[in-house]
Amino acid sequence: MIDILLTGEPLNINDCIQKVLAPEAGGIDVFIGTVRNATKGKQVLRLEFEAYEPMALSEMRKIADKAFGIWPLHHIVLHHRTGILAVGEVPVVIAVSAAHRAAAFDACRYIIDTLKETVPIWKKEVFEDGEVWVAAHP
Amino acid sequence: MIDILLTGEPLNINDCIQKVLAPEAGGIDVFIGTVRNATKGKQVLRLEFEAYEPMALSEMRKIADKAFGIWPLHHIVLHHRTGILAVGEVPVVIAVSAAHRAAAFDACRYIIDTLKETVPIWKKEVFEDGEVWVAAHP
Amino acid sequence: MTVKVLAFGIVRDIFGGSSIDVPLEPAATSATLKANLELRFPKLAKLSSYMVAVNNEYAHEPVELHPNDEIAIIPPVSGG
Amino acid sequence: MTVKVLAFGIVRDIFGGSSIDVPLEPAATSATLKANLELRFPKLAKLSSYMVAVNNEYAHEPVELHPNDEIAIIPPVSGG
Repeated sequence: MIDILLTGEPLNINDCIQKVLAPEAGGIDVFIGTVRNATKGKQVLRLEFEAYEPMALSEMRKIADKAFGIWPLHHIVLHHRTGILAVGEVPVVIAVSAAHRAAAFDACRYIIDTLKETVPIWKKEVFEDGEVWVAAHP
Repeated sequence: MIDILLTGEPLNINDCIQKVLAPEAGGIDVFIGTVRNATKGKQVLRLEFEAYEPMALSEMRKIADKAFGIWPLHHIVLHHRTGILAVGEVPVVIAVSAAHRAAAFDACRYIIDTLKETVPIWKKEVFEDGEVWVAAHP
Repeated sequence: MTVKVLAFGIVRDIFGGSSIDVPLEPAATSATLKANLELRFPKLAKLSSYMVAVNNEYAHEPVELHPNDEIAIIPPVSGG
Repeated sequence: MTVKVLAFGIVRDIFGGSSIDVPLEPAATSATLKANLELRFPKLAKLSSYMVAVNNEYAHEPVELHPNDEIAIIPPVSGG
């Protein structure tokens, strides 16, 4: 099962985990991204996430499909949030269940690594004295 | 912060996650072990976990200390359950927070891999027609 | 022909809006579009990188554009 | 001297209880204990492996035993 979500509402971590539970699964790996209070030593006030929604959903699904093609998995949940997030809030939750833990770990890591490379979602870091679109400039 | 627990009560996954959240952390990796319904194609009715408690706690702490020595981490929660567990129940939860995700993934995987090698906890698989201590025989 | 080009993230700031109309010769490609946009918005060429997406797919190679295509400029992504 | 040896998992089944008393010569080591136990419980030698723990530490090398040590036989672990 693949469950993809892009939402302006807070993500429900527990719900993501419940969705990947399966009697055939022995291992679940969950990655939770959280908004850090600082970047390169500078205090972050908040993050603003923006997505090109139809394409982001399509790219998220491609990643999950690809993971299913590589590893023997049971379920993948991939939820990403948009909008304004305060420090400590959760922009992304990825939960993967598999019969054996190695596949769950490898797939979960592949999904977050690939998401950060290909999914059209952007974050702007907002500081006391300005703001910057992350990764936009060399 | 290191939080180690060995308990006969059901593990609280959400509680484990809440404990590792930190404003300085950007990535959390969580491993959840679950009781599978089958092993080598044979239906499992339940698992029975037994621990040599003082030594298990000591070895669990050693693993967490070692992980803190290897990776830049914020918090580690390592909870393991004992007693009789039905299919779908959770024998182990490991949650690790770090500023960057690679450290969280690497440490979480190291902790479960090492736990399975060194921590004196044993499981007995109970089938329709018998039971077996896992890994006891070649 | 004229194509509508969607903008996100820093490209929205560069374009000064969430989309712009771009007049192009018939059978123009995503590569022509990039050249055209970089002339009009020199800041675009200063990004770490950017991609054209056509109908929700990255144009890794130049693809021919049509007036009804959904075209978007994708600056370096930073989700997660 | 006599030492008390704790048993877990399959070793509890082999010993027929959660601990046994083992008479040993003074200054006996964990290696002596293993040899002694394998004579008394041949099934012990048939395990994939097993370790002696003394005062909650694995005896990776033979260590001298004392009457008040907490000694345990650790069959292959299978937690997680």
